[in-house]
Amino acid sequence: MNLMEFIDMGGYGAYVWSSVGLALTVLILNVVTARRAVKVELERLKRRYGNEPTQGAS
Amino acid sequence: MSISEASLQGRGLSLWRGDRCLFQNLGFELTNSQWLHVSGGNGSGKTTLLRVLAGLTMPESGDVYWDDRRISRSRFDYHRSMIYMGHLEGLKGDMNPEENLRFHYQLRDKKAGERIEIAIERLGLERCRSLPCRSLSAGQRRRAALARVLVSSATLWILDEPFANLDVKGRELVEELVSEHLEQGGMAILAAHHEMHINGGTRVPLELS
Amino acid sequence: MQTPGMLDAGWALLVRDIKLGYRRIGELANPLVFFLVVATLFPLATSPERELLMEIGPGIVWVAALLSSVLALDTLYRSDMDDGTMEQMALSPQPLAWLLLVKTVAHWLVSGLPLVILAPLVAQAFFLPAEAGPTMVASLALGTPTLSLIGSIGAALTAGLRRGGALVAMLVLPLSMPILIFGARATDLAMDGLDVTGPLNLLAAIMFLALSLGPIAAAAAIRVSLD
Amino acid sequence: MWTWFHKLSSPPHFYRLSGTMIPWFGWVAAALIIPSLYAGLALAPADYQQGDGFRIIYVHVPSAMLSLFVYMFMATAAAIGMIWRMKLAHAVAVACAPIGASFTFLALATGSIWGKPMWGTWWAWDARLTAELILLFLYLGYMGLRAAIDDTNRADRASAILALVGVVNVPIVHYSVTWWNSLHQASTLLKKGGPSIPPDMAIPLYGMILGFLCFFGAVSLTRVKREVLVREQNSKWVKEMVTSK
Repeated sequence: MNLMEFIDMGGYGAYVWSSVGLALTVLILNVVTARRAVKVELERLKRRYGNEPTQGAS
Repeated sequence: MSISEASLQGRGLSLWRGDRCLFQNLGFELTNSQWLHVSGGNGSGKTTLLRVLAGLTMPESGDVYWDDRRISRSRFDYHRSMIYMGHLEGLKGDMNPEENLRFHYQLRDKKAGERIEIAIERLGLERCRSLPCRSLSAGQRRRAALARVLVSSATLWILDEPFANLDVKGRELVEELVSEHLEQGGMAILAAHHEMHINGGTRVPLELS
Repeated sequence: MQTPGMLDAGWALLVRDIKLGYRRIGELANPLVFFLVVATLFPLATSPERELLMEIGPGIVWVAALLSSVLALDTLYRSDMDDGTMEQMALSPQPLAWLLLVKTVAHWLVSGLPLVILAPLVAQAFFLPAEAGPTMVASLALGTPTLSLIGSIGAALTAGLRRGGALVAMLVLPLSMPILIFGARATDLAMDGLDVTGPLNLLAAIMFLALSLGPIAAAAAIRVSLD
Repeated sequence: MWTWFHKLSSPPHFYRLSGTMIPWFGWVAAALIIPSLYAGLALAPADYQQGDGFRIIYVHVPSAMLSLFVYMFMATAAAIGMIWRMKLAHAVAVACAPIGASFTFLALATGSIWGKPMWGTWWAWDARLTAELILLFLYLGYMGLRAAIDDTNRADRASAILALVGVVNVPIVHYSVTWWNSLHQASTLLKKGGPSIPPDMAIPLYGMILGFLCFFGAVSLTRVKREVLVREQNSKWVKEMVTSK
């Protein structure tokens, strides 16, 4: 199969590829934000426990 | 009027608000003619504890037991035997104290009729009984809320800062009412940072830090 | 001590709420006025032509009814929450779901029912044919109680929040869309002289569903809001 | 079975378990999505009516299916959290919402892109698209309510009630929108994934759906980890784990 044909998608290239691109963007954003949320929370907890070394969890 | 045997227990109560611990693994037991004196500074969680004991707030862990049954499981039985007075008086501003009392007891007790008259007299509300609560002073509203407590034949009184906004006479009256209630075999839970002079019953102290 | 029956308690609450409602008649009239004003906006924003207004009339009446019912929700639980009466009701030996259902019914009687009565007037302004009138009133009579019941869940969820206004609309409007669809379409069908029993039955079915499940959800939500 | 359930519902155990599960779900998702997407875009034959334009199906249908599945999953978790007062279940429900909302958005966006060549317009009041839009509003309402309540415990319970009310409403919305739409249009223009779809078109589609499911597993577990940390921040094991690192 010809690469140009593959990209052109029988005239529907713009629609198909923008859909696929959007889908991949949403998926990647999901991964990135979820991982960042965990990281941010861990950092917040680290700061919190650092500030009150004796108190807190018991 | 005699009050039947009953007991209130808190077992392993803990509550956090965000990263602040209000109380942890708190336990107590209260039976007839005893009163729980919840003390502690501002923001120590007195109000929250009282709301937990009334069943309004859910503790993070632990449970409150009335006659060895969890209050969340036997809500109606508990509500019949308990009356709660919080910071909010629970009075409609557009109705007068008497209408407010009558409405409250239309939900709670059919036979409260004559006791409402007695309570209004006892708390000195005769002169303002037909004024809308909106136009009453804070102390008068407090008295109206106390009248509601007095009308109930509940075993357990939970009063949050009962002295708030009251004058010296009012405070003495509250102490008197609670003492009488305890002498008849009732129970009470009072949160206050004032000294209290309750003559009847046994004091069970509980200090929150 | 003798606990009153549910019916006695419910009646007392209904009487109290209606009485309080009429003592604050100005507040009460707001949603009704709002309904009329919104309905007036559409001809101004589109055109005064008879054909167009006839076409969009049923939809406008329903959109205006939906918006005014959402606007009225603010008064449903707010004052009881603020003065502590709700707290006392939650601690009374009566089922909270029942009390909230009664409150919602009282609320509908003072804010929804006038709207149903006023709707034919608005229908006239949109040149709706006379034969569609009864269907429109019937659909509103079946639909607006459901809107109040769904709204009561939203109001209960946001009752503890300081600024619940926009949020309550965001929660309630998507849930109300099926009512809007069936209500407005029923009137549409009646205008074309078609059979309307289908959508009216559906509206009734949804109303019974909301009657049975709504108060339970609202009671659970109020307990969370009081927490 | 019960002990297994009990063990799973213990937050520290769940936290550790999800740590090992996330990479598995993630790699399986990648191993399904990448080849299926390639097969769908390059190998599957073109549709006899829509030509190559139908290939949008490989991202549209999985996201539309997941958007509804995630909502059901979220409501189930919320119900478990309400009934058994299980914090972990609430954490799962909360973690689902943004993922579900993003899938719903994706389904709407790809549906609209698909509509342009097929219907000649970016948006049509097609029954499925409209229902999907209402679903997006439900997700946004859920997240809006959570954002408005500061206390996690209260937010959990309030949003769980909303999720359950929403789940009762979803079938009603679907039915009402379909009925409403049938009054205007003879039938939907697109017959998406009908039963007669040939296998070389269908297999990549099933691969994509499974891949999206695994992807949802990985991302939701990651988000659950964060929610568990928030809810267990006062417990010993979190403190030990955070400070020992």
